[in-house]
Amino acid sequence: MSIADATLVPIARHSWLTPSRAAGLALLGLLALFALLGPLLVSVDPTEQDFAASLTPPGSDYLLGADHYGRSMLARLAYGAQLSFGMALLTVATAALPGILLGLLAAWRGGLLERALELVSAVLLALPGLLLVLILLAFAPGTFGPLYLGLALTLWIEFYRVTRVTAAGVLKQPHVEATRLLGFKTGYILRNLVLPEIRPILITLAAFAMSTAIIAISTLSAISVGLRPPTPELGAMIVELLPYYAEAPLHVLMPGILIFLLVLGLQLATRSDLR
Amino acid sequence: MQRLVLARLLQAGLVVLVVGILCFVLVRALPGDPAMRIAAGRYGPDANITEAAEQVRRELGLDQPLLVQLGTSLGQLARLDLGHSVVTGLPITKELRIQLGATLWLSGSALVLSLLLGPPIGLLAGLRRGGWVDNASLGGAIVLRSLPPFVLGLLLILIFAMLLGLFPPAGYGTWRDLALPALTLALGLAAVSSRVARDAVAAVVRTPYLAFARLKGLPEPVVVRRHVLRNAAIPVVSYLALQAIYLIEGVVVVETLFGIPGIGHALVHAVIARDVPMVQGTALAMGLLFVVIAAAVDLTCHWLDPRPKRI
Amino acid sequence: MEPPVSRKFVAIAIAMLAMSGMAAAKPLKVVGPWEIAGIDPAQSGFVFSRMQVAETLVSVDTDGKLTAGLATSWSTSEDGLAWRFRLRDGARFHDDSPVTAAVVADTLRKVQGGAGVFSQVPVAGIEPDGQDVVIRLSKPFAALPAYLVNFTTIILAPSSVGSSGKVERIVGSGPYRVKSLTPPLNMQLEVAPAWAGAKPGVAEVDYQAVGQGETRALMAESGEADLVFSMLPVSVERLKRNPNLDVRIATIPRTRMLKVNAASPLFSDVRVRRAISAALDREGTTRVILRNADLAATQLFPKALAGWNDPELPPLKRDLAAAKALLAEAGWTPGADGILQKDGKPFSFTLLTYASWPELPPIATAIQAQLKQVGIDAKVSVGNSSEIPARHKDGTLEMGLVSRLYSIVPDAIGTLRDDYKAGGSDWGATGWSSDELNALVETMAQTSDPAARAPMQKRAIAILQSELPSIPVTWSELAIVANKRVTGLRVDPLEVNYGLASIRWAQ
Amino acid sequence: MNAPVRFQSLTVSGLGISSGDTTIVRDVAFTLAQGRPVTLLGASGSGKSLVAHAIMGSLPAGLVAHGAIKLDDEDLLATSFERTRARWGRTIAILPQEPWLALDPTMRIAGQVGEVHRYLHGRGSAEAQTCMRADLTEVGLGNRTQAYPHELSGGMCQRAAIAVTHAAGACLVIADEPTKGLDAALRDSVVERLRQEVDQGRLLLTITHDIEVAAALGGMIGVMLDGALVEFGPAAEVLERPRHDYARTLIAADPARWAAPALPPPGEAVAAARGLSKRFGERTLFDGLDIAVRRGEIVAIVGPSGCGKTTIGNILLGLVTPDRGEVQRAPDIAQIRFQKLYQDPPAAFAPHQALRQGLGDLLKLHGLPWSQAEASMGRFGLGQELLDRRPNEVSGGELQRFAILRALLLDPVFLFADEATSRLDPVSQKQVFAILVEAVRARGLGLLMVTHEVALAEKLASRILRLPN
Repeated sequence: MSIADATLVPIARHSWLTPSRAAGLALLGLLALFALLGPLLVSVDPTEQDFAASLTPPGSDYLLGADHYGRSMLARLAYGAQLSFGMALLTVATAALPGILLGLLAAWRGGLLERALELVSAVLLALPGLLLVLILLAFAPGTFGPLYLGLALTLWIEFYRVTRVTAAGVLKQPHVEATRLLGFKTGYILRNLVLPEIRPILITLAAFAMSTAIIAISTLSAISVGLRPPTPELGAMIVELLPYYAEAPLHVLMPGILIFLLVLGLQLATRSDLR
Repeated sequence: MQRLVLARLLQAGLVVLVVGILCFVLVRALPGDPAMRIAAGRYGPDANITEAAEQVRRELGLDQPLLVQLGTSLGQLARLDLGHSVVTGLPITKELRIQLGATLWLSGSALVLSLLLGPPIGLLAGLRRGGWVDNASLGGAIVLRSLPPFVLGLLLILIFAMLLGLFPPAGYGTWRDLALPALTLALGLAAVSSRVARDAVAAVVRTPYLAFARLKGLPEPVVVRRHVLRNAAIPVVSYLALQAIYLIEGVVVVETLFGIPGIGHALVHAVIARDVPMVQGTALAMGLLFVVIAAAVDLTCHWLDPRPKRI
Repeated sequence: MEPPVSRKFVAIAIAMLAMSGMAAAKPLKVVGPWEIAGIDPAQSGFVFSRMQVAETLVSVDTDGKLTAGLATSWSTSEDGLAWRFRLRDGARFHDDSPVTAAVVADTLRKVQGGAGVFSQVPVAGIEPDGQDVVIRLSKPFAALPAYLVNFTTIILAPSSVGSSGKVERIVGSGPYRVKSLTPPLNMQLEVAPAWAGAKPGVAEVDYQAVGQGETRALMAESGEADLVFSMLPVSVERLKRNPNLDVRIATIPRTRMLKVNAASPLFSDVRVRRAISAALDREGTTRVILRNADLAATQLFPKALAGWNDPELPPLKRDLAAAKALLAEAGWTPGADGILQKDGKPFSFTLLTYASWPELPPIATAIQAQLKQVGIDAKVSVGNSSEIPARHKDGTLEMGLVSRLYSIVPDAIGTLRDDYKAGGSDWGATGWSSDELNALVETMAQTSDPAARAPMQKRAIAILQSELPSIPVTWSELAIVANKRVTGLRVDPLEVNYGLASIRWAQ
Repeated sequence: MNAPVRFQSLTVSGLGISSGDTTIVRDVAFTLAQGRPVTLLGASGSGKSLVAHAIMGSLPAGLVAHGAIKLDDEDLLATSFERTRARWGRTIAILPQEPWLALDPTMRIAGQVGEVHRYLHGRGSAEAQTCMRADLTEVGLGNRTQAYPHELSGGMCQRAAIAVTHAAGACLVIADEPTKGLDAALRDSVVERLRQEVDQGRLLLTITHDIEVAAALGGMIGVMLDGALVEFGPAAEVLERPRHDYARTLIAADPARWAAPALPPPGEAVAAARGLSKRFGERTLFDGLDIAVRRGEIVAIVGPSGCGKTTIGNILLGLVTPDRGEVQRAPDIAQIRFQKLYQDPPAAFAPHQALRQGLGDLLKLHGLPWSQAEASMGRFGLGQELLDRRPNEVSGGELQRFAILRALLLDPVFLFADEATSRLDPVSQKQVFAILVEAVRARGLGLLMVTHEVALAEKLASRILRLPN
């Protein structure tokens, strides 16, 4: 609540690195290591089959067991993590950049430009995202390019909308006017006044977008328009192994667990401390 | 108010135009001989497709120049005639009635379910930030968000259909059939909406007007009911709008898993089979639906929050 | 008085009871993978034929012998140019109109103009003659009756056809009639009053299409469905262990094979095709993916296809050494990256397949790895089923994994005739043909005497086995699961008619 | 409707407030009784609002009050939170500062008053309606019951809040900065209301930094400084003969008691406008208005809030374009030498930025040395330690002085002070204007001040432009 003497109350300058954030970042760090170093350390070819080892349980000579083709789960998980996380990251980056820039532009310029952008985003939003992805995929089935383009095309809108609204709110405040009167230029204002304000919400958004991207990719492989086999992609792995859930539940779970850990890490690391 | 409605109408018009053209152009720009695709879609993978394709080509006039075809297709749209599916031969309107209907039932009940789950939990979490409800719901939300829908669906089937035998694992027709697919979607939605609600409530709780409402002497339940709910509802509602959209097109997997004749499922098949009229019809239906939902949300927000705002 | 809450519980309890009550009286619930794409017989006639809504003139029994359908008997003239089919008397359509020779003739003429297999028959004319339908041919064609088993030739009442000249409703002559039809996934049937034959044991049938194999299995396990068709191999073992279920397996005349473009520089050399065949681990693939090593295709046709399977034929089997040797002979030498090369070009190509059959992509994945072991680099591309014919047509096809059905016409000759004709065909050979084989097939098509055909069949198989225009990988089987609630299940390997009419509720 | 007189007096003794082990407020003691209201004066940050919330029992989390607060003979600090909460509204009510923020923006005021009758006193909806009507009529809002807060003026909101406390029937009313941000007219009406509360037999504790309010309310006056009550006594006495130094400075800081500034004759005009007119929607703010600000003079615009004072200043700065009329700013003078001071100091600074950062960037941008900034910080009585705080961690007075410093670094020729001190306590206000007047005298700055405090304007301005409502 607002108390005039708020300035008296010593502000608990609790550090930016809350326990939950720390845990989240640590988790993300570990996953990153696994995704980056895993493929280097695991010498096994993730596509090499050994029917004799079909569905070997974890332990034994396959550390994490082998899938139905007798391919090393460890190797596939490592490569899969690299691919899936990499793709998600790239997709979100590609969606966020134009989204944020256009959002800032609309909020800053306003007027006709803003209206136009609003319309475009509205129409795009009205166009089923699934349709976009499917159609783009049809140009080069089973490849990453269109998949990622399609997802980015559907994801950028949210970044745009959020950025525009928040930025417009900030730009209306007097301290922006004051700063401009003091002779600062647009660049400085956007960089030092607007960005700090919208950063937290954008980070949260990006975290969600990343999980969305991963799930979306796996979902697409579920309707067999995903990446071409035998590419190890976490979602595709779940889909491939799903029929064997009764015999080898662990195998189905493993890629799922990786995705879960990533989402968990993202959520913890970007958790808003509304306390 | 009128401006708002006008804006929406304009948007609707644009949606129709853009979607109409885009669908045609895109679907036609796709590689591969549409006649072949359609033939395969019609007669299945055992048939003599090359032969069938020639008949399809003649029947649908696919040999005419593209512009002529675009003209005809747009002409039809202008006359609000969606035409017939080139695969099933049924009128698009009928297909939509069946399939969009199914999807609307599904996503509608999913939305209701998620509303029963998400916001209430979010409210509790927001009122006791850092309390066990808050943490538990965060955990739950993360688990649900990180599960691909088809895995979640399968889990639910195993639990509710196999273990407890409460609901059928798949099928379409009765509410019992709808229960599991709806729940699958609802859990995914509630996962997010509960967090949105939680943050909204948390924000409201920290406002001076809530402090005053308490200082007035109102008992906490009244404070929550009369002041927290309405104000926290504003962001949640506008968020749900977006959700509804993603929901309607996100159902495809759930539809295939649970054997529901829905629009997502239909859209996938239509694109694969290059069924332009079907794609157009579906996209249009979804687009307009979006406009309607958006308008509804605008009105709701307007009703919830009387403060003047520029559109 | 009791609080409202507990009253609510009572209400729910009652509702539950009511539901369980309904469960007892519910129709026979049939679940299958196939969707009802549209109601045109050329598209989904097979559903109506299998579900016994519509009949074809000729039908077939479980071991592939032709039996009476709508026609009780048939005969051919001396010159083999005129066939006479006698219609079952008293046969009526569901709209109570009689099944007349005129109606049948009209239907068949229409089918003849369509894209179905029947259009491949050298028909000169079709006329009604009293109770008979007479089909005149331009040249003798012994296999004609077999062609009339195909679902595209189902006979529908005139009232089926709408003003547009398209089929708008299904009015057949079978024991069941359509009660309601909601494409693409639902259809309800009820016993047709017009049916004069033996009364079906189940009054109502409810068909539900479910694409996902896992879900179908679960529906069987949960007892939600009474009859479920085509199980995933993975779930079969589990289902067999379930005491309430009765799992039936039938080998069906369907072979999954590599359709090779023999005209492409990669595969023009027969030794390469043999090498590839020798590189395939058929046992492993079938054991792991199909869960039944007996399905390894040691030759083109499965044993079930009477007369077309030759036990003496040396089986196709894995032999990496031989494969490598053959490739070396053909001039392919390992490159730096382990991929074979020939005058600078690597042995790498796209292995095209499609997801219409869920087992194809996994098999392709397995083959990709097996070929890699002999230094062949195949990129798997999962597309739409039309891409294979399309690329066959424009000659860009390199290799495709296809699933070929030999009972489109119960007599495999029908399929052979089409697949290996000069210039090849959608699912048959590409860039390969053999005059000897074509000659054999034509003569067979005109011979009806099994004894006379046997040697020709042997020879034909031998040619295909040594030339390998398409490389057999696996045979197929059909797994049907019935809940023990029902009895009288009859498994039809040719999938022409599921004999629902003979099913009864178990006491 | 009159509140039943249930309590005779409130006695605060040895009240201290601490956060963790740091003590923020020290042994505060005073008594207020019927007909003898108490007014606590002091700069923002002196702890007076905390005292109010300690009595209310609504201190922010982490703050603990100790000592004794006796309402008649019940010790408010000794009771459980439940009892405290039960007391809210029924026994003690607080008039929130900035009531337009304290009313639910999405609910008509009818609802916000009515709900008190409905849920606090459990009256039937019909009865609650009539009571609500009565309450609002009594505060003169009988015809606006269906209005939303954003449709009401600040004063009306304040009165609506008062109606709420009436509805609750509290007999101890705590007014926390009740006139913050209100213009003179509204302020007087609110004070008038508060007097009536006292006449109706309610106990009244007022927190304010506005000496005139204190004077108007009479009763007892307490002066707080850095969390301690440095002076307490009858209004007249404290205002006439303050004993404590700070009290003295505080009283002396009342604009009415300032000495008029001696300014040299003004120079050429730096900003002028002729025939200005501006309308917002239907309302015409002003039409055909002329104004000129010359070097070394102070021009004041006075008028009630919402009459367009600020708009004129903004037009001269070029932030707003008039509908008609022409504006001339002195040629060949850089745009950055036209500056502005804002009403709410924190609003003029980037909330995330430590002051050092902002200042540093400014100096870098214009190639000025740190030394210059440091020098003037010294002159303006701003400690170096402030530099590492964020705007919301610095008191309003300090921040406003910092804003001036910021502006003066650019050697402005024209400065538009928009209600620059309306939210500051008299002492800070005096300091701020001292600096400004100095700048006007020394550098020939042209100062345009907008205010609703006529006294202030009359004291300082060379020319006054009065706007009607």
